[in-house]
Amino acid sequence: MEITVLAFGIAKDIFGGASVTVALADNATTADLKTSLEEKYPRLKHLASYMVAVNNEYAEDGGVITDRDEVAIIPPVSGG
Amino acid sequence: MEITVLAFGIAKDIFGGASVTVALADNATTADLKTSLEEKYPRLKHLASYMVAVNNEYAEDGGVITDRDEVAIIPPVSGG
Amino acid sequence: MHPDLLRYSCQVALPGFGEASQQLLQNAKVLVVGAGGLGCPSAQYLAASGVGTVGIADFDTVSISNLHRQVLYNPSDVGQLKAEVACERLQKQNPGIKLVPHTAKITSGNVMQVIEGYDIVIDGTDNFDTRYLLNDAGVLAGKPIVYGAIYQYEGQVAVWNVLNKDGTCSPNYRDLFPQVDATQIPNCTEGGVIPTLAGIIGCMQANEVIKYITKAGEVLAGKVLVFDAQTMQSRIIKIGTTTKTNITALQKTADIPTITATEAKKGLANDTIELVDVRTDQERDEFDIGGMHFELDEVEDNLDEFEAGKSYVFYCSSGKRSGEAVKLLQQRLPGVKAYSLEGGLGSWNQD
Amino acid sequence: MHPDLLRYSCQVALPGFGEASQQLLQNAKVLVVGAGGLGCPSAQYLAASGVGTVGIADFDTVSISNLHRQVLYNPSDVGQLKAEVACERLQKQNPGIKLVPHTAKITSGNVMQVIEGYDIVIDGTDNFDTRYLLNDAGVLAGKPIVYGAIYQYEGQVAVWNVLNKDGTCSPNYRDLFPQVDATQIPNCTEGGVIPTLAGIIGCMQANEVIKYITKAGEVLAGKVLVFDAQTMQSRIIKIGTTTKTNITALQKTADIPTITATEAKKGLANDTIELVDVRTDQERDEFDIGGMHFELDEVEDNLDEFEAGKSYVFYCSSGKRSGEAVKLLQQRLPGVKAYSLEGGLGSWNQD
Repeated sequence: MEITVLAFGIAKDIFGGASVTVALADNATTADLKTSLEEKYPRLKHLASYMVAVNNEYAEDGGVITDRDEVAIIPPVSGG
Repeated sequence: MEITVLAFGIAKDIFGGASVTVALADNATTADLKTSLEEKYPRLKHLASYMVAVNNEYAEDGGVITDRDEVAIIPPVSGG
Repeated sequence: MHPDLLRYSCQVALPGFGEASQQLLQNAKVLVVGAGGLGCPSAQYLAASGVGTVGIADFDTVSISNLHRQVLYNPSDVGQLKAEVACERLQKQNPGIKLVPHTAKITSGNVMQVIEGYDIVIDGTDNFDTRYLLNDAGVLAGKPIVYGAIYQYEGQVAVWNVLNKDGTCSPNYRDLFPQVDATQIPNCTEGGVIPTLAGIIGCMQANEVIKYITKAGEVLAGKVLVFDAQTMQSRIIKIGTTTKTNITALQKTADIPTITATEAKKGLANDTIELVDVRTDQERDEFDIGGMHFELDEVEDNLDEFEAGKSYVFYCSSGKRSGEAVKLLQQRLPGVKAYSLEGGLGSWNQD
Repeated sequence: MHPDLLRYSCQVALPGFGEASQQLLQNAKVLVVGAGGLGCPSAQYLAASGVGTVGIADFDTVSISNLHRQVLYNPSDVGQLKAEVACERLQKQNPGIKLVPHTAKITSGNVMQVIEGYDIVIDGTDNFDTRYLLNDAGVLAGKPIVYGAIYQYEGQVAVWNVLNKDGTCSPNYRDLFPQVDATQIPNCTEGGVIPTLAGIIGCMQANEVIKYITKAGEVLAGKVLVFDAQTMQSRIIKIGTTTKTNITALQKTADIPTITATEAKKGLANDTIELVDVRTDQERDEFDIGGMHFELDEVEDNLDEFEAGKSYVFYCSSGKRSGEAVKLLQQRLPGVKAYSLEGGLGSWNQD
């Protein structure tokens, strides 16, 4: 299945846009999504941590993603 | 059908809460909703005008409302 | 780097901004109408970001009961003209821009002239009359109005009258609310307002101005943002791309007869006037100076209490609600002489 | 009405507020850490609303390049301690409250003592080290932290470590982001920030504090608000009701060796040090003082350029990014002597 992932903060720079599309196996989990994204965008892994939100809820690694879900990558932000 | 109407601003005072439920005929329009609300809450009519938003869109009088819609009453606000 | 540009380096570094955008801000002329809860924060950020000319229009003076949300003023400024104090403070904050105070009350007679020199206008007013007047003037003059309004924990933001690519204009205030009975809608004095809401909405207005001028991001044209500071939920309501109203002339500003506290005291001593309190029951309980009492939204139901030929002086805390009551009487009971106590109860003990 | 209460009458009139809530604000002690883009507006509204004790912690001085979003300061304040200038301004704005400047840098050695006297802490800092330190100290001391962070056009707000009814605590920063590589995330100097975003997020932080103290409205506990100033869209992300992290001790603050501009110039003359610029290519193009050049996030890939036994002075515009580079070298190349240019390039021409 194809998942559109919304990008926030520095993830916009890393993805080169406000969203990217990734191909995932059916029944893929949040962990699978992260692995796939980190392979394609190694800089994402370098952040050390970032939040995955599915339907405006913090997604644990084991949660299953479907193609009806809204998925967002929200990295930490340091400015003040 | 039963419609839950969300209240904003002075409509909260007029309805006595953040939402009210009104019974409407199937295929009722925004104008029907207004008539029904103004009968039950005459102070609403005294405002002279207020906005009805259906699914976060300004609702014209002729638009049909269904029970799957999110309906909000947004009166004018004067403060600054 | 040029020292002027160093001040703005952290916004010039933004994607889609750059030195050209800073120059657009420097060339821009922005008018803030109402130097109150919304005008204070919006003017602060316009000045900080380097808008070249910031006009501030307000005829009112600093009042102690507004300091909880009007963060530009100190208690030592009470009684001074807000527009002048605001310009003085902001000039110190950014000596590189021009600040222009407008201290005359905005009326149908002067509004076109006041907004003439500006590119865009922030509506930070606290009453419907001036909101409609500004809106209509903006439409007639072809200038966008950045609207903001607050009540208790809720705020609204929108940008009216933006020129669309096809030559039409985006909706304006009258598309949303064709007319309003001002006596039915409480203002901040009656209903209260959380100060941080004024800050959030005022900053959002300045944000829309900066986006409009620099073309960085989409402005709230054809949309109204409604924000709730209790739940922090906000929703953006689509209201269409084109205005459906046809505004061809300004409505004449009502001329509200006022009376000073000294004159009113003399009238009371001579028994030639009668007082009418239009504040809330709660305000009345705490303190009053006598006379009849109807809350503003109840005046209409009690018109038979007023006798033709007699003179009545309406009062509230600031003169705003009593002014609305006088307008109502002018329309409904032209035979009755109605005055508003100038400056409200705040002026009663000063005279 | 008592004059003190008159100042707050427009918020006391709010439903669910009243005089008892005003007394809660008067009794409250709130610490604002970071008197920058977020701390300026949040402290302004805390002071305006009558929070009885407002502490302001910042060791830094007013800098011209931050004035576009730090609205409490004037160019004439440049070089003065931000915490002191802020307290002085806010004391004039509200003489009825107590303002306490804290001008020592917050470290693992003093943070528990600094926050001890306060009920709730606003995190308005500009770096990850202090964010984690404050978060962990809040958890250890059982105090809520009102988090705010900004970058370009985006901001985040949340309230960490709120006591739940069942005795557990709401999530904290480490539940969201267990750790961060600070060299990979640009700050406001590099990536830029729109000043009005700082105003909006800072006012939201003060808003959460007022709601927490007065219990008027639900605070953002177990949630993070993400706001986009370009589209004005905001979303609230649920992160669960209870923290899953177990914080038992503070991480020791890194000790970053610094060197003054005078010392660095002497070292250059004697050929005992080498300069390393860690700014962006764009900043480098405009001006530089020589030496090697790697953008901060590229330092890690170029560690073989540094020789053991040699001394390197890293520089950027303010000293923040060069400090991160020094920390990286300390970890990865302990044999290399690394220093950060104190105050960044801003100090280079002053000495």
